Amino acid sequence: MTAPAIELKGISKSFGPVHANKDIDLRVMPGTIHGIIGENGAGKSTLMSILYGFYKADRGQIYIRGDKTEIADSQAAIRAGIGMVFQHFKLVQNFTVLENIVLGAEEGAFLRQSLARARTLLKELSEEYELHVDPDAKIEDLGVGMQQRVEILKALYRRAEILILDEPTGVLTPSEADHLFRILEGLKREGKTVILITHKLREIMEVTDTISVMRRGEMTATVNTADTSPEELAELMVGRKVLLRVDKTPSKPGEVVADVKNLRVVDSDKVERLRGISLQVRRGEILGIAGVAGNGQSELLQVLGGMQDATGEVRINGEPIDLTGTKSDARTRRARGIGHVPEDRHHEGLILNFHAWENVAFGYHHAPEYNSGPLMDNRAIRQDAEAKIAKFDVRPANCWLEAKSFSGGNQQKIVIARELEREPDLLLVGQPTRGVDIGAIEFIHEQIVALRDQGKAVLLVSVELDEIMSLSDRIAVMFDGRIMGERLPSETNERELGLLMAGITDTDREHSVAEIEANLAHVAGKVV
Amino acid sequence: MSYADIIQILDSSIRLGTPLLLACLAGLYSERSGVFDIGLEGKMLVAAFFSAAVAAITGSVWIGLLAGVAASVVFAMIHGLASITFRGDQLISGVAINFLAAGMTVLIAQDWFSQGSRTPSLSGDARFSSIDLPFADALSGVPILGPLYSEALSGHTILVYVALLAVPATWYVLFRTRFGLRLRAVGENPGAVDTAGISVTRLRYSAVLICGILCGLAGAYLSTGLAAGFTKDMTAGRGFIALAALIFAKWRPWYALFACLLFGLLQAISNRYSTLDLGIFEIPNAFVLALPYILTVVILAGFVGRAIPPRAGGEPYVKER
Amino acid sequence: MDKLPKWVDVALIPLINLALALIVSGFVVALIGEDPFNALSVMVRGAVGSTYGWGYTLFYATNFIFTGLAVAIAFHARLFNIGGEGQAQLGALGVALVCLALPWPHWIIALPFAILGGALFGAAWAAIPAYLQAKRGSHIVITTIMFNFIASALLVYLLVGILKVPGSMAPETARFPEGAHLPSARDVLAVIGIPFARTPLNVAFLVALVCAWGVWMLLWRSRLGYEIRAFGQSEPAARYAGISPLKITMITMLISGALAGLMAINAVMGEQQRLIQDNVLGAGFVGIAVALMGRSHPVGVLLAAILFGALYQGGAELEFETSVPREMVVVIQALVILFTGALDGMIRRPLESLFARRKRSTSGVPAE
Amino acid sequence: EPGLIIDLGGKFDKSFNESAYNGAQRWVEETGGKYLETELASEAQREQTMRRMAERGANPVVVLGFANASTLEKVAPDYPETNFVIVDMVVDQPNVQSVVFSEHEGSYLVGMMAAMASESNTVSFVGGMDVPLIRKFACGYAEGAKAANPDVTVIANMTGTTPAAWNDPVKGGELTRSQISQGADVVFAAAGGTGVGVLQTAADEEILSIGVDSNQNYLHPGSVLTSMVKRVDNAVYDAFQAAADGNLQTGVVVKNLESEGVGVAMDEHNADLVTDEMKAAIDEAMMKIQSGELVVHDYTTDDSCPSLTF
Ligand SMILES: Nc1ncnc2c1ncn2[C@@H]1O[C@H](COP(=O)(O)OP(=O)(O)OP(=O)(O)O)[C@@H](O)[C@H]1O
Ligand SMILES: Nc1ncnc2c1ncn2[C@@H]1O[C@H](COP(=O)(O)OP(=O)(O)OP(=O)(O)O)[C@@H](O)[C@H]1O
Ligand SMILES: [Mg+2]
Ligand SMILES: [Mg+2]
Repeated sequence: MTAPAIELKGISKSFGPVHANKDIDLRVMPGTIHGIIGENGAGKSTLMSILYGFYKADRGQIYIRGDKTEIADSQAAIRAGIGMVFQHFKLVQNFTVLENIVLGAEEGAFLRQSLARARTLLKELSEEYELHVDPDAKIEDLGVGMQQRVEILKALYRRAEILILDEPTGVLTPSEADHLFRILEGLKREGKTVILITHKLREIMEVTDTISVMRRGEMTATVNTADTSPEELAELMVGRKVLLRVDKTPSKPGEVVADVKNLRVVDSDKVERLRGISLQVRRGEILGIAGVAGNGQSELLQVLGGMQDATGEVRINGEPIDLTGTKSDARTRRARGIGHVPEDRHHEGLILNFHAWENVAFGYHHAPEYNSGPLMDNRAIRQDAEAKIAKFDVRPANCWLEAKSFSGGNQQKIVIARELEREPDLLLVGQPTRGVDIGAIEFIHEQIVALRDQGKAVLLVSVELDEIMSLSDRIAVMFDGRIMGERLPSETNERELGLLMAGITDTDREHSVAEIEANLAHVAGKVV
Repeated sequence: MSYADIIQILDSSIRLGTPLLLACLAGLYSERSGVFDIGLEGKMLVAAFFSAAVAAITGSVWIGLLAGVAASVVFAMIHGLASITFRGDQLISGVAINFLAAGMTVLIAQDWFSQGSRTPSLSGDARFSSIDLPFADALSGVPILGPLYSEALSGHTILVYVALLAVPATWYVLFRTRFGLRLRAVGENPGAVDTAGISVTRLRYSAVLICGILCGLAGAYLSTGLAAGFTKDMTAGRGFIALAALIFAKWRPWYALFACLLFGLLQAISNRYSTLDLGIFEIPNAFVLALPYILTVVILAGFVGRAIPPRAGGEPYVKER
Repeated sequence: MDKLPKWVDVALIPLINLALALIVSGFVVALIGEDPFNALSVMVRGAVGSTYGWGYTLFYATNFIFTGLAVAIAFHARLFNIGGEGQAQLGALGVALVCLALPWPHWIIALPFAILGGALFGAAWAAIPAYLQAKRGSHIVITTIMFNFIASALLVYLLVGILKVPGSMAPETARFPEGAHLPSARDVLAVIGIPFARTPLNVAFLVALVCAWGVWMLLWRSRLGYEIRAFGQSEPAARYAGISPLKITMITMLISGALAGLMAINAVMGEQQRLIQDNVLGAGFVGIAVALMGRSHPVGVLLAAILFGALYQGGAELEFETSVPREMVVVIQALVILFTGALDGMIRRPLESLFARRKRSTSGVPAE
Repeated sequence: EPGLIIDLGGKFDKSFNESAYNGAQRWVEETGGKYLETELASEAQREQTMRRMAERGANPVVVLGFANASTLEKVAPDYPETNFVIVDMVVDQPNVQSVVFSEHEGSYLVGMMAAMASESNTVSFVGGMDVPLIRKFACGYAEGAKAANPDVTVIANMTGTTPAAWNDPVKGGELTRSQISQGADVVFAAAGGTGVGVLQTAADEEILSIGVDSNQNYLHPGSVLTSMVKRVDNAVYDAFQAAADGNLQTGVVVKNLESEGVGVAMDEHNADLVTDEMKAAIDEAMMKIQSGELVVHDYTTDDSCPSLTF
């Protein structure tokens, strides 16, 4: 019997008081694709970062191909033949592809030689693995899919035998993801070992040979893919049965709440981010906006939420709202009945160093019930906060804790409570379940549907196609600042939406990956 | 204004631009590596003091230079310790270093020399003397370019030429060597450098070290090249002007040369003309003297366009919270 | 998950940092051949050993309260205002113009107008860097430093020109009229029969206390303060909440500049009673150290300002009594900034892991 | 015990303050007496320093420079028992002695020497802080230069407008270089510590320079043509001595050419530079000034200068 490519024994790691990995054992056989799943914060990235020498474990041993190996830093991991593609790419944005690839793997003190050699080798590699990139392109001009290729090439350039990919598909369209999986299959055939972290149960079922499940810093199970099911995996992850589908009644759309016509946004680099968006959201319906990140969805939310100026026309309940000028800020939007659960709760939705009660008033701090005379009525805010925290089951139910002390799911609950309890006519929701585990997802989805059932309009933006498909009453697909088409969830499928997300509208025809890539690359230059 | 005047002003610009240039390149290394440094001023000041003091004691400007550089490096390491190892606020550390330099130099000057806050006047080997470039005399007769070479360019002290040569050298190091590639990378995305198995800490410390050395040269030039001894606060805001030049230059070596020469030129002009007659109105003396500062603001406000600093600049690299 | 108990954060760490700064200062004193303990006792006696000492200590403290609050409020909006020096200079100009404008009958009438003048001019000087930061992204640290230089050029221009007393040599204005002199602590305390040395401590101290209370109310009780603090924590979040970055940057810097400008009430109207060129005494910079020491909280600023006032007064005595130059104070100040501001992590992180270990051993926080 | 407050720039500025310090030292050497001394740290601490001196019981308290005037005006009445002496400015208080110098007269003499020594017919002046007092120097200098040679060009520059201008030798050097490039071959520095840089540059560039306040001839022998000495030392010495004798006169004391309050330094360091012709010329001018036949224009009387524009 061959030695496992990787064997981890008793790995533990703490960040301050957070015990991210607890006594973890893991075996991965060579020439296999091994999946790791688990809720957010379960410790997957931490474990892999330890393997890659990015973090140092507090305890435990690492065996590579049967030999006990000390991995003091990433250089040691690279020497041991390990390559890693991080969840957040580790690329230097204003360097060329070539420069990124040689960084840290230079030969000699002068660059000319290293770059020349890398250029030839890169050409060979990209042909061998169908990973075509322009070596002289700047990273900031490449789309995420391309950037991921650079990361993979970086690992292969360093002769990685074991390749770790941390949530590689979150940023890809379905066809790009398929292409990636074909490449992984190729690597596997060559005898290389792949570790794949993902949240998407369907994907993991398709490509992996074995799967490990992590929960709360512990390794709870390792199973053969052939012997398991998505339902079982979900249960292993969360520790209880979960509904993977949202349970909702058909929508009963009423009159138009938000009427958007020809919305245009030009950013500070003079790039047109929204190129004439028109859409309507009605009472009692959820309009889902699908698209690859960076195609204008964020700008759409920001414009409607009053965080960015635009041209065009937006009417709320028939009344036009100001899109440029002094009356176009988020405060006036709220006064007009627009609630907003922002995409990035850490940087937008919450002030992490404020107490929970202070965050409950955030954005509504001018509301009369939170003020008495010229000063803020902190007592009233705290009472309201306590009520909301109780109703939304935020844990721990302590309004004096700072927002940063809550876990991701509970932070999101605070934001949702704040925005939903105001019963806005139009609710803008961006990535409501990003970084939220399956248990909390269920709760948040229920709340959004409940709001819809009250007859409110909801505009949902998410990069998770599953979420869009299951929550929306109507789906619009955005690509390059435009709406490529609208579909009803019941009348479409992932393949069709995926093509629309890549900017291809004749969805009846078969399309090559190259064609999709060419289309996406067109937008990439503008995506930050 | 005659051509001879222009040559004289250029000559003076080079002299006055040199400390700015050295400090600006110092800042360039540090900030390219992601460590912001508003303590250039302080490092120049300690270097100016120690080089003059040690030169006065030993009678050798070279030993003085070494002492100045060493002092500047010590201060640079304090900044490194605060901003790299202890992940402190880089601005605050820089402010502290400027104060520390302002106080320490006076304190030590008083203790060593009891001449108020100054060192004895330097003369002979305790100062840098000017060197003539080859053929300076022979070429001085050539029209236009001759005087430019023999009067403006030639006849400065060695440190002026070191500063001028440091520009192409910096360009080469930054864009043609492994060290430069890594340095630029660590200022943009330390995570990329770290995962490539290169120590972020070591890279940043080396950048801060180079910064210290160059600031040391700048300070030594002030007190042993430009002047003949140290006086209290003799840097007079040059460190901040160098910083403005760095932003103006968008963190690039050749642009830094031009920015510093521009500021040198402004100083040369304000030295030469106490008021400036612009035809429509006359700028009074107080504002001619403030011209470099005013121009700095104007440049920062309008002309640089968007100067994008190294992306990871100013932020300590935190791997584990 | 609070990493440290509050008392450690607000009291223990600053005290340790201060102690470290003083220990290093002691070494410096020893290095220049003086007895650090003697120096310390001279300083302490000089600063708080007599009503004369107290008078000067609190006089300096008053300056530092104003500039410290100025830096502190800007810190809350994550703006690093190094321009206190220039803003105070301009504030001095404002106060002087008001005081010289009319033959004021009584200080009670002059004071409100002087406050207005100082605040307005100080704020105006902060407005340009603020606008450039908010609109053009020009780094406020550099622009405010430049504005310090420009302020002193402007003041010089005025003091050697139109504001100078004709025939006088010194670049300074005429003396303020009698009715624009603030009563000193000696005058005030004499009314209730307490003898006090002749020092420049004056009613501006009370104005400073009111300002400290006002800043506290503003920051933690008003919507504006809420917005300032939120903006300081996260600009995108502020925009999300309908807080205009331009507005907050401008307002915060205007308040900050106004507070710095108010320093002139104490220094110019209270002591110098005429506008001189170097009227700020570096207090704009000391404000940075004061705000850092005081953790940007008005109460902390108050305490730190008194500490620095004592340091200044003690330093002056040190120069009289020993051969330690007054620049020693600058060194101490630098070390305080260094230890409390920049090397904070040196103390904080070991303490954090100490408390984290204690916490984990008692409660055992899981990963989730 | 008398007290001396050394002004900004420090007691070893080789110029104004140093002269005062030397006067105090001479008094100590000659009488064996003791005195209190402190150095001013900043403009805004004048008042505290003065009060502190008075509180310590120093009598008289000698302060140096015009910048002290308004502070003294305020402090003196609070200490009626203490006598004060101020140099360079008149303070009208019953317990103050004001010592003023006729700098324009001394400057006139060195101006004449400069013009006579100049081969390029261009002489220059580097002032410290741009204040009337320094313009008084410059104006007297220009008057003298023009008197000796009506065709002479006088270039005048001020180092700055802040007290930092007393202490910026680098700028002093640059100003000198620029003046040299404009043809100047004799430069008069009336700039405190900045003058050190002026004299240094003049020596480096091999032109002549003229020192100020103290006798600075020794700094660069063979390069310093002469120094316009201002006997601040005498003023301090006299004040200390008078106080010791108990007969310090308050009121204005004028120290002019006649009372040897100002003058031209002649010693072994500049003997080779000064021609007999120069000596004769300045002797003649000195006599005329003393007799009142020649009145040198004093800039501060009307804030203007007939022979120099600023
Ligand atoms: N650098 C760090 N400093 C402190 N705590 C950290 C750090 N990185 C991760 N953690 C904490 O460790 C725990 C595990 O995080 P990790 O990133 O490994 O989770 P994950 O399983 O990869 O989650 P996700 O699915 O969100 O990527 C979390 O509670 C997280 O907050
Ligand atoms: N930015 C941060 N600063 C400090 N601590 C943090 C930060 N982010 C996370 N943590 C800590 O890490 C813990 C886990 O955070 P994380 O967001 O990974 O939770 P989670 O596992 O997603 O929780 P939930 O199941 O509620 O979604 C939190 O309890 C929090 O204390
Ligand atoms: Mg992860
Ligand atoms: Mg979570």
